[in-house]
Amino acid sequence: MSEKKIKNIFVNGAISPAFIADSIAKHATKTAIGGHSIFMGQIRRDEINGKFVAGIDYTAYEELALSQMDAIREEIFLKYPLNCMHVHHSLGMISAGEICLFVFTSSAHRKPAIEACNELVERIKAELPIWGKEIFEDDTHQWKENI
Amino acid sequence: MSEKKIKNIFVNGAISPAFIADSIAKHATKTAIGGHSIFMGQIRRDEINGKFVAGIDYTAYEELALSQMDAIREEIFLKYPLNCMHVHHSLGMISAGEICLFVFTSSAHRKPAIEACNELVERIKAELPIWGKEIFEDDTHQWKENI
Amino acid sequence: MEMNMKLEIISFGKISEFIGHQQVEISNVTDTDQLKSYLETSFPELVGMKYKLAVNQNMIQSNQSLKNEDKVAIMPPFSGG
Amino acid sequence: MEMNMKLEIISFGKISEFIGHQQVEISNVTDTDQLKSYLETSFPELVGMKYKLAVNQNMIQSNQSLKNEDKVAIMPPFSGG
Repeated sequence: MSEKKIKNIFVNGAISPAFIADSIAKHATKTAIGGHSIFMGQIRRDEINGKFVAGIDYTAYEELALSQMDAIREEIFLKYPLNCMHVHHSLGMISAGEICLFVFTSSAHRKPAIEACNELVERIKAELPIWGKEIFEDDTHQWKENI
Repeated sequence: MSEKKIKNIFVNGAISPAFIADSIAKHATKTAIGGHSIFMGQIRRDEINGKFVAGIDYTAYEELALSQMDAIREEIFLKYPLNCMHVHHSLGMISAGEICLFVFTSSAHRKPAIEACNELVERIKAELPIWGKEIFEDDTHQWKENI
Repeated sequence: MEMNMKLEIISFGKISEFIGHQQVEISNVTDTDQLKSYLETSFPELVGMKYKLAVNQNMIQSNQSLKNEDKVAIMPPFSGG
Repeated sequence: MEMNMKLEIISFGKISEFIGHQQVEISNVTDTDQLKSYLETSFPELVGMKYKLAVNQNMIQSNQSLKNEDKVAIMPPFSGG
């Protein structure tokens, strides 16, 4: 059996633009790459019944989420000729306007990066055991549901 | 008639990760946004007949490209419910590993941002009068063609 | 013959607001369908909710037998991303 | 009757390697199809190449008449992005 290290996609708190810039900059030495596709999820200050969302508090079944993500990663690498794939998801309280999801794919030509990125976002939302609790500005809450 | 300022998409030289981070950070106050989609084109160090590409020297028919881009921008804003759209393209010599195209779209929900970003990339490549001269490491060159 | 089984129960999302992390010792439960009935009797808030189980970190798609010391997660619909 | 027309010619990409920015004064050319023939005679490298014209910053899709002082761009296939 191969020894496999499961990658941790979780970060505590919001994903900063500086972190994203650093991740992009690291690819400058990978000169076989011709196209990068990025998706970022940002917390909306939605108004629901007259109350505004202050942020979302994310929790996850971390061990299961990481093994699910590992299987998804393998399937995506088999399906698309990618050079790189990076996924980061926030845990804890993320305020409106902050970034909670960062998906980053790279390939020699643009199409595989774009298609893999889209598929990853769909699968992350549908298949990873992560839950978002919308915290309103008056400290009440409701649980988010992906539809 | 409305007074319209045509946006300049052209930047001299490569697009830096710091510029991209700054562009992302500026959206933190736009709390109606839920999803951002980014495409970045990066110069490949392709090997062609035993010679390696050192970089691509971009030129454009700038006035025409900007008016074409302006029309594309209007069409995309009519077609998709976007909050933001940003396009930047390099001119001049861009070295292998550097970023020459940055397309950035944002919307309340993910799908419009993703679809608009993809459509923008296709249209930029097909419709904007921009030319890339591939410069090899031995200073010879060949003109790139989008296929 | 009465069968006794010890299970560890964990829960997430809105279900964690009424089912806490706990060890249960139950009888006459040998598979996940029976466990669901047991849970819905013990925690009536579950009735009518959509939820999935994972046993020892494997998502359960159809009925599956349980064994002593299994760790069962009760999960409402996911909302990551 | 002979018609004389002054045109400004600009070119891009690989075409700029053999057609420089220039003013031309030509006769018996009144539309873009005739201009293409004139260009392909003057610059035989153009023959067999794919290229498009723009007149006064408008892309030309089908034959169009020309007038004195028009600015014509000769453009090989685009390769931005």
